[in-house]
Amino acid sequence: MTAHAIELKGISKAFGPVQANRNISMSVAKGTIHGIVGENGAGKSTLMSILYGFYKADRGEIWIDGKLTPIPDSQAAIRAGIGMVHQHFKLVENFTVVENVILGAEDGALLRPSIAKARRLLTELSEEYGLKVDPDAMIEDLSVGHQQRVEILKQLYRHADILILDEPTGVLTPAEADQLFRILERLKEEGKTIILITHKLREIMEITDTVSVMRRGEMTNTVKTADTSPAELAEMMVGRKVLLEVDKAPATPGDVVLKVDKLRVVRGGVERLKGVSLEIRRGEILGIAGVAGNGQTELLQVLGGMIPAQGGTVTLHNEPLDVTGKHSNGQTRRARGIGHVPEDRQTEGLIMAYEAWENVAFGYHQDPKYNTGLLMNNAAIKDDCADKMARYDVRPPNPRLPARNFSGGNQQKIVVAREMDRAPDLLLVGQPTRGVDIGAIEFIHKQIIALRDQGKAILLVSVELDEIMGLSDRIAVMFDGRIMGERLPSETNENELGLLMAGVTQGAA
Amino acid sequence: MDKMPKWADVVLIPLISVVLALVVSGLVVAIIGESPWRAMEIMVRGAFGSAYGWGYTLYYATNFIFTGLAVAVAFHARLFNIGGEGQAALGGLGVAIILLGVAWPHWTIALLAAVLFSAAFGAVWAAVPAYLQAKRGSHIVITTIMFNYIASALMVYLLVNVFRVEGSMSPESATFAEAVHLPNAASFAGFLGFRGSTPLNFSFFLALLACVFVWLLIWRTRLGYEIRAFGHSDSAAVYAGINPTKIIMITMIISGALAGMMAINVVMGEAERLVLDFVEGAGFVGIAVALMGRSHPVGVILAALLFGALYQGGAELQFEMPAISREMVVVIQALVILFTGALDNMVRMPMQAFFLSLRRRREAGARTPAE
Amino acid sequence: DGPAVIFDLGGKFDRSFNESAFNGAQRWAEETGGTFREIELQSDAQREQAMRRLAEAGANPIVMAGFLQETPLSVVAPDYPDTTFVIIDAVVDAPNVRSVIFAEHEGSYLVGMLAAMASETGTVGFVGGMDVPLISAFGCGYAQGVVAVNPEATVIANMTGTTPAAWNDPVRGGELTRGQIARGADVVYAAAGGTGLGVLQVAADEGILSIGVDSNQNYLHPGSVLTSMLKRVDVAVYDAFLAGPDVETGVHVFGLEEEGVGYALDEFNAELITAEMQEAVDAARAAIIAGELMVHDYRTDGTCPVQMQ
Amino acid sequence: MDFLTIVQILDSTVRLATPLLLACLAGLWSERAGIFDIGLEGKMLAAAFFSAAIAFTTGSVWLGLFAGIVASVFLSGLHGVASITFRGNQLISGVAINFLAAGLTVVIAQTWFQQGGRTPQLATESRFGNIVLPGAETRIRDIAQQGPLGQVYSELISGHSILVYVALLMVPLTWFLLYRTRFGLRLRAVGENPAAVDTAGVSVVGLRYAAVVICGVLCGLAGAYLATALNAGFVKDMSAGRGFIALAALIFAKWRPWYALSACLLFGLFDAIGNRYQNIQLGEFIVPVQFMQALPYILVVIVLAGLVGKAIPPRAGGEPYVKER
Ligand SMILES: Nc1ncnc2c1ncn2[C@@H]1O[C@H](COP(=O)(O)OP(=O)(O)OP(=O)(O)O)[C@@H](O)[C@H]1O
Ligand SMILES: Nc1ncnc2c1ncn2[C@@H]1O[C@H](COP(=O)(O)OP(=O)(O)OP(=O)(O)O)[C@@H](O)[C@H]1O
Ligand SMILES: [Mg+2]
Ligand SMILES: [Mg+2]
Repeated sequence: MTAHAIELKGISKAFGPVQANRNISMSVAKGTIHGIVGENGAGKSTLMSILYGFYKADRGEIWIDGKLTPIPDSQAAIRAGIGMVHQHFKLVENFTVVENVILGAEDGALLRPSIAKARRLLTELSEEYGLKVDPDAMIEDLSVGHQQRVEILKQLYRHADILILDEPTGVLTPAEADQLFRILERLKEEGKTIILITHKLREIMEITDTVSVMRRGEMTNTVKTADTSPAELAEMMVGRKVLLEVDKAPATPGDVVLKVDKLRVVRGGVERLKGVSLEIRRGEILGIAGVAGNGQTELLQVLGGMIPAQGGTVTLHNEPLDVTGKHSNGQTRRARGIGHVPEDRQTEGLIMAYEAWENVAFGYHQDPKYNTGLLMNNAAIKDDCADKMARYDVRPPNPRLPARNFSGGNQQKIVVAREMDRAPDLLLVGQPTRGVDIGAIEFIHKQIIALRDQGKAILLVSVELDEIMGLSDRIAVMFDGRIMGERLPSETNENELGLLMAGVTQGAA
Repeated sequence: MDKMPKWADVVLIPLISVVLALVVSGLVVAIIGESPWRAMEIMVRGAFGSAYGWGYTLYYATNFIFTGLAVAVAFHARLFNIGGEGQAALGGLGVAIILLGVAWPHWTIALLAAVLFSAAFGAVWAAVPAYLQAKRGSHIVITTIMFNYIASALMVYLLVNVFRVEGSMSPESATFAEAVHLPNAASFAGFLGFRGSTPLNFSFFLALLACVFVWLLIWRTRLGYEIRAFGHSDSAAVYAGINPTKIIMITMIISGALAGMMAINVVMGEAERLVLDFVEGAGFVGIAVALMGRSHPVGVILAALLFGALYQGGAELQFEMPAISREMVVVIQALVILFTGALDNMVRMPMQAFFLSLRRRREAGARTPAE
Repeated sequence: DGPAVIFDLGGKFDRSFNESAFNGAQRWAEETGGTFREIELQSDAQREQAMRRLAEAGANPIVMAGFLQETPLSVVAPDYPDTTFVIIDAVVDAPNVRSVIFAEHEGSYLVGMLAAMASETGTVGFVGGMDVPLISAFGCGYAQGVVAVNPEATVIANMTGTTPAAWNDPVRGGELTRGQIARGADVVYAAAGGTGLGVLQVAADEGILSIGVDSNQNYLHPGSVLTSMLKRVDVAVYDAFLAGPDVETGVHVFGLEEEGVGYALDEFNAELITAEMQEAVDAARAAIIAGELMVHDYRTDGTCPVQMQ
Repeated sequence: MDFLTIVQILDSTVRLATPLLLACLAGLWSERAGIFDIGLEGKMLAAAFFSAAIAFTTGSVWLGLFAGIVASVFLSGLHGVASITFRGNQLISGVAINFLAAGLTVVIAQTWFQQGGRTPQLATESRFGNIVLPGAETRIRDIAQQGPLGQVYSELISGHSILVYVALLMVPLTWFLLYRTRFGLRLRAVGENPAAVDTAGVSVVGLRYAAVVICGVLCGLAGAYLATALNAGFVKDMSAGRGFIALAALIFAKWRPWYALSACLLFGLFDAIGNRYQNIQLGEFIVPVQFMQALPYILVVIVLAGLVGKAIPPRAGGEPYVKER
């Protein structure tokens, strides 16, 4: 048996009162792909960050290639040949790609030679692995998929032998994810060792050799991927049986609720929506598929009142909705019965510093039931919050806990509870399960379908094709600010959608 | 789960920080060859040892409550209002205009008018930088600093050319009519030993009222909710339908109004006339007060009291120990600001570790018998 | 028991009247062996506080310098009828107050004459501190003296600032001086506290003449400081301290006659002041004392008969 | 307005812009690394005092300069300890440093020299003299006799203290270090996203301390210039708000070195004009002196409102780098 590329022995780590990792031991054989799964907050990222020297473990040893290797900081990890692509990218947004790649790995005090060398190597690497990016593009101008390429290139540039990827596919399209996996397989063939954290069991099954399950800071199981199944993994993670397929009755669409006609949006001088028209009926879920950055975000934002449109009309129940003028904002939308689960819960949907109960009123704070006269009725809001937390299974069910102390999945449940519990006539949902563990995904999907079954209209935007296919009653594909076409989920497949998402129309295909 | 009990965070840490600041100040006092013990005793006795001392301490504290609240309110919207100095100066202008311009029959009505005018003038002086921030993206820190300088020039011009009494050299306005003099502590709390000469006046209650107002505003009203939400995340605020321009404008107007009302204490309550440069850095001290008070009205009151005591105790120190100049008092203030405001983590980190280990031990202790 | 002095916001070492007051008190202490109490104000609100504290502690007389003390004193004085207060630079009408004011315009007139006589270009400068009527009085007296000697002369006047910081901005003082030199000034009179040090420095660097103020500043740059306009606050304090609690109250004007103001002549500027200049100035001095020559005081009506630029 | 006056105003602009420029570059280094610094004022003041005090006692202006830099770096270090090591509030630390410097300089000055918080006047030998370029006239009255070219050469180009030329040199130097070296790349990165630097295996703390020290050195130069070149000695509060104006210039310059130069020259120009022209008569109306003196500040506001628009500070600026909460 070959030496283990990585061996962790008795790693423990506490953040203040939170025991994030408890006495964890794990080993990964050289040249394999090892998966780690677990609920939100189970401690996966923490463990990997310790391996990468970002956090310092309170206790425990790290052995690399059979040698005890203390890793007090990332410098040591890099020297030991470890590279990590973090869940939240660690890129300097207003630097170019080359600058980000050489940062910390420059040759010599002057930049010019390093940059020249990096540019050359980047071209080589991108040809070798098909990781194409413009070396002189600013990170902030790149799509998330490209940003991730930069992160991976960064690690390759540093000759990492051990590559850690923390939820790399959360932001990728299926095609991009596929491409990533091809690259990972190539790297594996080259003898590199890879650790992959993901919430998507399909990915685990597809690519890993072994997989570990974490629960509440502990490593509960490690198995050969070949010997297990998604259902079994899910049960090990959550501690109960989980429904992996979406279970829903056929839709019975009613009257038109939302009618969008030739909607145009210009942001930062770029036309993001180039005349979008669509309709949603009662009791129907319209799924918008598309690669991130093709106007879905703007569509949701305009309908949710966050940004103004430059042209076009929108009607709700045949009454016009102001989308261009002064009165187009989140408050007036809510007054018209539009709920909105935003794409980014942390920067839009929640105030991370607010306690759960305060977040439950967020956007609805003008609601008379939350107010008595001039003042807000905090007691009423707290009651309402406790009630919602119980019904939406938010854990821990503590209204006084600040939002930032909930795991991603539970944060999302708070947003979902707030927006859906009022049973809005129209619900806008963006990326409802991004980065959320499977237990929470199951729950959120159920809620969305239940709302549809109450006869409400739902506009679902997601980059997860599985999710779109599973939930939608109708699917519209967006590309470059336009709707490329509509399909029924029963009459299409991922391939066809994938082509549409790439802007390829029937005729050309 | 918190790392330590709330009382430790709110009371213990500031207390230890203040003590540290005083220890370092004591060192400085010792270095210039005076006894730190005696200095300390004089300061404490001077600030709190008599009704006379309390009168001045609370008088200064009143100023700092107003300016501290002004900074605190703006902080909640993540706006850094360094313009308290200028806003308060303008507030004084408002007070002087309304008290000199109208023959008020009684101080109560005059006070209402003065509140209105000082608040309005301060608000206007804050509204311009706010507007520029909201609409033009001009950095509010810089514009408010500039507005301090502009206010100062404006006040000099007005005092020298408009308000100055015929034949008088002092750049100050005429004394206000007897009828509008605010009652001072001797008249409403004479039984506590306050004498007619105490500067502590009715505005103190106004300051406390302002604290209640700010508390209600920030933590109990929809506006306050929106202000805090905007302060934490402007992108989320937009999602919720909160208008950033509106919040910036309203917050700064309230902030400026509070700073402006400081003038009531000094101009109407104490000097009874408009004098040059009456703000005397209270706008800047307000920043420290707000930060130390964690932008909470109760914290602001406590921090204002501390700075009031430093001002008054420092004055006594200088009266009694000629070797200690007023700059020494500035040094002490600086150290208090440094230790309580900027170096507070120096105390907090070990305290957190301490409380955490206490808790671990308690939890371990609780577990053992069960096993 | 014993006299006391209150220094105004500039602080007792402002090289201006506070320092002068301190010197007077110091001289009294050295000569009589007595001790005195002193307070340096930190803020406006402390004015009354300081007076009351000293009065209650039994200090008598209590001397204070600065026109800003006027209003507080008029409030405090009646409360302590047994204490004598001395205020310098302002008039307070109360039976137990001695008001000492200086005829700065007269002293400035004399140095203005010297400036005009020393000037080769016919252009002289004036740099004031904070723009208040008192400083305008300095400037106006100076301008009158200049014009008396040379009716064609130009007087360039600048104030350093509008806030108390103007007393302490030597850089700006220096810049103003440079500007005045460029416009032809070859004598510059600084009535600007600490700011004046910058004026004197630049004048020395540029090889022109300067005039100091308040105390004798001739020694600062020998050969460059033409003279200093003396304002004997120290004498006023010394006199009051010497007279003790029984110091005469009422208004006392310290003019040329009382030697309350004047110009400085010592070894540092002996070469700059010719006998002829001295003669002319002394004649004017005599005329003013005799009442034959009236120097207009800006403070009386806020105007100046001489146009300055 | 004659030509010499214009040249003189420009000359005065350069002189007045120099301390602004040094302080502005100091702020640039610090803020580019993510440490906001409103304590520039205090550091300048401390440097001004110590440079004057040591120059006076030793008679050597170079020792004075060194002492000023040491004092300023010490306060920088304090700011660093508060905001980097102890992750304190950077604004309040700056405020405290301003107060501390304002108080301590006077207290120490009083203890050492007993001149009421001033240093004694510095003799010419213990000041930075003006460097006279070959063939240039020195005295204003001689310069006035020269032709336009000569006036520009003698008045504007020649005759400044060495620190003026050093300050001007600092601009390209700063630019080069920031944009052309490894150190600069890392330093800018740490002000934008410290986590990126940290995960790249570079010490965030080390970089930030380096930036803060550079800031201290530049503030030291600025303070020394005030006390030993522009003036001849220290008087209390002699920095007179220049630290704040430098911050305004920094924002105006959008945290870039060459823009900083233009911004500081512009503010220096406002200042020079405000010094020179007072009580301007416009027809019947006399513009009051207070207006002229407030003019630089009014212009700053107008410039910020009209010309710059949104100035985006370094993204991690003002926030301590916290990994574990
Ligand atoms: N920097 C930190 N400071 C304090 N606590 C932290 C920090 N990072 C994580 N935690 C806590 O440690 C625990 C484990 O977090 P971690 O990020 O490792 O979970 P995870 O398994 O990666 O979750 P997810 O699936 O959401 O990515 C959580 O309870 C979290 O609150
Ligand atoms: N610095 C931190 N302090 C406290 N808790 C933290 C910190 N960083 C992360 N957490 C918590 O750790 C858990 C997991 O965090 P992580 O950053 O891995 O994912 P997330 O941001 O919660 O969700 P997502 O996977 O959707 O991005 C959450 O409970 C989060 O709130
Ligand atoms: Mg994670
Ligand atoms: Mg996550």
